Amino acid sequence: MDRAMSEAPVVKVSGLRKRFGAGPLVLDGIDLEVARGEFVSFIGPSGCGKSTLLRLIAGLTPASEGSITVEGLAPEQARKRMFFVFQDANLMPWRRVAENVELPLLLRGDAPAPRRERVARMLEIVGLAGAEAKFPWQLSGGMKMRVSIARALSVAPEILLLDEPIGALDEMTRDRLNEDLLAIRSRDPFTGFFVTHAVAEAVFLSSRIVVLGANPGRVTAVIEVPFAYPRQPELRETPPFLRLLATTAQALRAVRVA
Amino acid sequence: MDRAMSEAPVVKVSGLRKRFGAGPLVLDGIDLEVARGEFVSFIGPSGCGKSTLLRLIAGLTPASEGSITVEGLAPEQARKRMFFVFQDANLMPWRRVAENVELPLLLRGDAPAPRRERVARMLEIVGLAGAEAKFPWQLSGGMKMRVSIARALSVAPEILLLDEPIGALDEMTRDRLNEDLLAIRSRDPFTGFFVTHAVAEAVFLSSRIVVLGANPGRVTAVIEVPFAYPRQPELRETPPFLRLLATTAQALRAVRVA
Amino acid sequence: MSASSPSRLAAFLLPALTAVALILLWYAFKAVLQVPSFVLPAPHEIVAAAWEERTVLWSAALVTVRGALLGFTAAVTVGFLLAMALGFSPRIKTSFYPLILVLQMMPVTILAPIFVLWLGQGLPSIVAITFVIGFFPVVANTTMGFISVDRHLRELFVMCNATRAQEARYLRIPGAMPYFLTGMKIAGTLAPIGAIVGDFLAGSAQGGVGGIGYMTISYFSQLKTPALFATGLVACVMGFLFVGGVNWLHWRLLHSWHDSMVKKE
Amino acid sequence: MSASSPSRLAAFLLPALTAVALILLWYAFKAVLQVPSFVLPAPHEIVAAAWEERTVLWSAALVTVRGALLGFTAAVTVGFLLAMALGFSPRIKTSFYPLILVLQMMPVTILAPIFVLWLGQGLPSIVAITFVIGFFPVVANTTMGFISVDRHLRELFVMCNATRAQEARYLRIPGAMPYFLTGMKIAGTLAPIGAIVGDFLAGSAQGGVGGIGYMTISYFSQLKTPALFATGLVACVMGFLFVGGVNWLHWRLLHSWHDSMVKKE
Amino acid sequence: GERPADAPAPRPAALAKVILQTDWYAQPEHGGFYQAQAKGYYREVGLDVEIVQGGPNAIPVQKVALGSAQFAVGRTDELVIAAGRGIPVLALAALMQRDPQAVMFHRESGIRDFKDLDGRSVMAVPGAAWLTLVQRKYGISMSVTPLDFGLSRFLADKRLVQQCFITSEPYYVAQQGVEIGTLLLADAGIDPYRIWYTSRDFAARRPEAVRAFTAASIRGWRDYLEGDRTEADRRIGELNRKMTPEFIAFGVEAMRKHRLVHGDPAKGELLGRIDPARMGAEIERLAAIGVLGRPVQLAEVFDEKFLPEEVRAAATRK
Ligand SMILES: Nc1ncnc2c1ncn2[C@@H]1O[C@H](COP(=O)(O)OP(=O)(O)OP(=O)(O)O)[C@@H](O)[C@H]1O
Ligand SMILES: Nc1ncnc2c1ncn2[C@@H]1O[C@H](COP(=O)(O)OP(=O)(O)OP(=O)(O)O)[C@@H](O)[C@H]1O
Ligand SMILES: [Mg+2]
Ligand SMILES: [Mg+2]
Repeated sequence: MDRAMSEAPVVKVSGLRKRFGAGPLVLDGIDLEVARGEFVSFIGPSGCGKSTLLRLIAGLTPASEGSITVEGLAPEQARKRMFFVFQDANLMPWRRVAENVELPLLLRGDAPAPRRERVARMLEIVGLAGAEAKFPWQLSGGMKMRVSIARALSVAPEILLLDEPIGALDEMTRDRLNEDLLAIRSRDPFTGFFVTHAVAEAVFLSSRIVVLGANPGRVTAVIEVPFAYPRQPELRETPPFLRLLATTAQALRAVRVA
Repeated sequence: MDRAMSEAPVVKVSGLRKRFGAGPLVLDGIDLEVARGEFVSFIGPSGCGKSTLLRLIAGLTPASEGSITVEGLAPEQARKRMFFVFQDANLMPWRRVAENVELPLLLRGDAPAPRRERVARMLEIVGLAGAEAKFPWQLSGGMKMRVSIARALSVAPEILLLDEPIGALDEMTRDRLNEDLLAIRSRDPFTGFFVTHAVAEAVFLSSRIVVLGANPGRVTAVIEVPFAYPRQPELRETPPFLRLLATTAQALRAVRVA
Repeated sequence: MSASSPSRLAAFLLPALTAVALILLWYAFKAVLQVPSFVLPAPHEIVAAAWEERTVLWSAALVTVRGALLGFTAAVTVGFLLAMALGFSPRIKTSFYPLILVLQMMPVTILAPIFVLWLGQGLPSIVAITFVIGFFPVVANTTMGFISVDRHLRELFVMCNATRAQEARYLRIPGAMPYFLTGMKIAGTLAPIGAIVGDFLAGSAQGGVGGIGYMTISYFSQLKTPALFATGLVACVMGFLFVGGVNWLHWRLLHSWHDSMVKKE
Repeated sequence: MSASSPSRLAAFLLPALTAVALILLWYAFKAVLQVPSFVLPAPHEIVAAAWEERTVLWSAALVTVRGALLGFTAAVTVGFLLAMALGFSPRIKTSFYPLILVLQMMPVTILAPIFVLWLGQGLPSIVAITFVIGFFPVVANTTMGFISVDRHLRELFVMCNATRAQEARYLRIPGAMPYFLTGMKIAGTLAPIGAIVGDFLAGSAQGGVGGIGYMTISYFSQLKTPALFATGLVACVMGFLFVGGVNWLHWRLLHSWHDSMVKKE
Repeated sequence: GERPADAPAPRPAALAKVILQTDWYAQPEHGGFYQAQAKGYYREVGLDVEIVQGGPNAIPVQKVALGSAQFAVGRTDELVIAAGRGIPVLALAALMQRDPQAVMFHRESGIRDFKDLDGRSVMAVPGAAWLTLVQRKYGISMSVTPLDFGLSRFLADKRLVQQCFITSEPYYVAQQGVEIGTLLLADAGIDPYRIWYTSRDFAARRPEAVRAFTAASIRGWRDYLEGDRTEADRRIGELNRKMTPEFIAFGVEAMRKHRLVHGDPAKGELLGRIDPARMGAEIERLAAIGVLGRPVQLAEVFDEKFLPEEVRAAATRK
């Protein structure tokens, strides 16, 4: 994040409010500037508007008030640079695992050979080598989510929006995936937006944690995570990490009480 | 679990093997006896067969080999005593939140007045009072899961099968739900089967933790959790708890390495 | 995302504009190809004929609407029940689907005499013919809806120890609605045609008032082509009423939850 | 859970048994109600007549099958493309759906002379009539399939910057398949009927051999009731070929993923 | 010597209810029956006759055979073919000595005779016996287009030949100012009678009713062509809207002009009469073209005894 400060922010959200139809305010007055290469986590109670915020940044739903720019453009225009890991795996039921992962590459016109190669690599990363030919209904919940993650990683987007990708994963898979994510970032430094309920993941992965309060969703705390990338798994055991974890958990608890 | 040991086991699984169609073995040689009032957690890597095991116990899919009895009956015959919280929330898209929760009560023939009352109470417990009239597509991921939990709790089953109900929930909601679950259990002591990736939850809630290995799924460790019910949130900070947590995490890590 | 559904105003304006464009094309077509009015009358001639024959057409329409409505109701009801039976048990489906197909594929011209002999000339036969023409789309669609039910939801019902009747009522029927309504829409467009064909094949025209089918033959044999097209106009109006009714039902039943209806945000 | 789908053997045996039961019922019915053969012939009489008239019926069937096949292909193709246009843009749907309904609801008897005038007597007109009779079920179903596309998957395609054509090819078309195939099945049962009606309205017979529609009237006017029913038999056989083809396609396209097909476990 | 319709008629205690099924919607070609009904001739002989209109799918033969109608209107060739299919029907009397069936064609088509139909497209009822008979007799071949009951294709296609009733279609075509020619099928020697008939069963059970119906119908026909048609025409007009007074007048005039009903007295033709020899010849003709399922004897399809005395007497006088 240090080197990025000089540049214009990649994502700039200001005065954002969102309501669905004539419903109540879901998000109220969100301001946010995210620099290139940052990894921002959103945590907050269920239903506070985290997914909605991600969908707003991706231009999947229009803002009711305020503005969002992505690389200076309206979100709809900047979609080429973004990809989304949806909260539900969102696989196409009629495509096999490999075909599902291949889809975004196919749609953007990659040639078959590199496409196949990339799909294989991504499935390797998420631990699904061997499941290429299965249909989504033959997968376990966690496997589906991993397919979805492989699909997102395969396009190597500049901006990656991840909506609770790891809730359904066991600790081991999660840790490996986290490490892979960090490894990919150190080569291909994408800007990340990450929704999670696992505070430890948030601290371990993020450069900044945004805590959202509910009803309506508002930013109640922003926690800078000062650890340098690349981060090693051992970081999790260090006192500064644990302290920050406690602070974050505290901030999250404070939300609910308010 | 102490008082229950004298009785015949509520659920008895022996020599269980499962494959789908002509596919590879998913579960191989599972033996398990669960006494009335126990709360058994299953942990293991993604895709190891946890959901399949739950579905076998519920009689939703037939065993390939071996036997399962529930209260001495075949699972299909014992369904009146069981309820399932599915890994995906599994809500009916055309029924509003309250109507979704109401469904099992309606199907078993409860009268409207107590039905409505019970639905309201359950929605209160999962923190969804006020969302009664929403349709599933208007809910966040965590809210959907909470509706599904409310639906299961509403029937007060003797045996409750929970397939990763809390992965999509924030810590606060999760803690409150866990406490409510324990409170309900102390009044209505159901036998619980619980799939989770959160080791801390497993230790906090269970009387026993079954660790499953993958390819094919096999029991690799069984960890007894000796803490007496009712458990208080403070338990989580005590050294014995943390030690058991470490042991469990260890057992889980061992699986993957094997 | 993408084009939102048109506003209420546009919902009237757009088809009206298309209709105007089409009518202009119609005149152009007639003029350029010199199509005589006894083959294809001009729109104004049709409207004039409709006005001139209004009393006759009105009473004929009443006769036909009755047949169409009864036949449609029968087709939808029987089709739905049949589909329910077929969708419920694969065994029933395997046993009876072929027979239903036979009934559907047997040309009505062959069945008509049997109906006439059993049910006599007139309304009952017309209703039977309308039924035969309209019921299969309902059966095919609804059956597909019933067997396409989400298997996770089925498991939920299994866990609830739902009876078959409960599964039908609370799961399969609501789940099959999008399919059923589509079948009903097709049946709705077929019902007036069915009643007209029925009128043609089994009408009695007793008391001098036949249905639209009778008027069609009558005008056709008199070379009153504009009036003939006016009967077509009446048929279309009737069809629109049916389809409009089904659309309203579609909206009522699906707007709050189904992807075909819910405004995407 | 619940009844699994019947085995291959049962898939032949069950309908055969039902058919046998039905045929016995047929004889019983004839015997008890004393229905004479010139109204409802016995099955064996129909078969005998079919055999006796086999050369005529065969050449008539060839004529009709050609019309039915072409009309069916046209109905499915045009219906599909039309539905794609309608499903894609709500504006197009609002503008043109009513017109499509008009085409569907205008009785063919009125349209037939226009077709004959344009296309001449014979195959082209028969195909046009078959098309008109069969295309709406395809349009209605496929449109419903297109607009019922899962909105989460649509969002995925939006994120992929998919072009409209890509969205059509990779999302909407495969997603609409269950609906499309149902529409196609309905069109398949209607195609032989359409060709028969077309034959009736626009066919011609050189040397006394027309299509099945022609033979139907011919046998009817000659009171050859068993032969008349034999034409119905031929129509049914044709219909079964069409529906069988569509069922095969259904299996090919959906068996690996759709809830209507996937064996539940 | 007809009694006026309003004159008090002796009323039998109970009228026997019978149904007459016609072969098409009400038209002057059924005028005599409506006349008999309107003038009370049926009531006078103890019958309460309900006339049921036909249409494209009226299946009168089947209805009579099954007893859902007692009498029906048709042609002798249809009746013989029905008998050949084992349907027990019995011709009673002829309402037309000459069949009004004809073919019409555009003047400019150059058709003068049946021979000229060779290679033409003819719109007719598929399977109609006359098609085969004409082709046999003149050694020609025609392609057949199913009759659609309309006229627009005929008008649009100058080469099309269409089967018609000489009493009906030419009227509308003439209205369009189109010059046409017609050929009566009777002139090709295809001369079925237009008749009314009943089932052999009914004839056996209720011979007196059959005789009464026949006599009253003949009386109605005579009166329709010679007497005051107003009431019958009013009924026809009510039942079938296209029957304007002008159109009916055209039809009646055509029946008179072509002597359809009374025939040619010089040939011994007479209203009501069916000449057994002529009908026998027709049976042979039909047998020759192979449309009879089994051999048919004249006696099973026609019984002279139901004709009124005076008709039979007149016939023998010749
Ligand atoms: N219906 C099915 N048909 C075929 N294979 C299946 C089916 N359901 C599950 N499987 C396979 O069985 C294995 C176990 O699946 P299961 O859903 O039980 O895993 P799990 O332990 O619940 O995983 P997760 O933690 O990811 O939910 C997986 O490899 C999966 O691919
Ligand atoms: N399409 C929609 N229409 C109406 N309301 C919606 C819609 N989507 C979300 N909401 C509402 O907006 C609020 C925020 O939803 P959102 O999905 O953003 O929550 P979240 O923070 O992602 O929660 P979770 O952690 O449970 O996924 C919720 O109250 C939800 O009911
Ligand atoms: Mg969310
Ligand atoms: Mg699982």
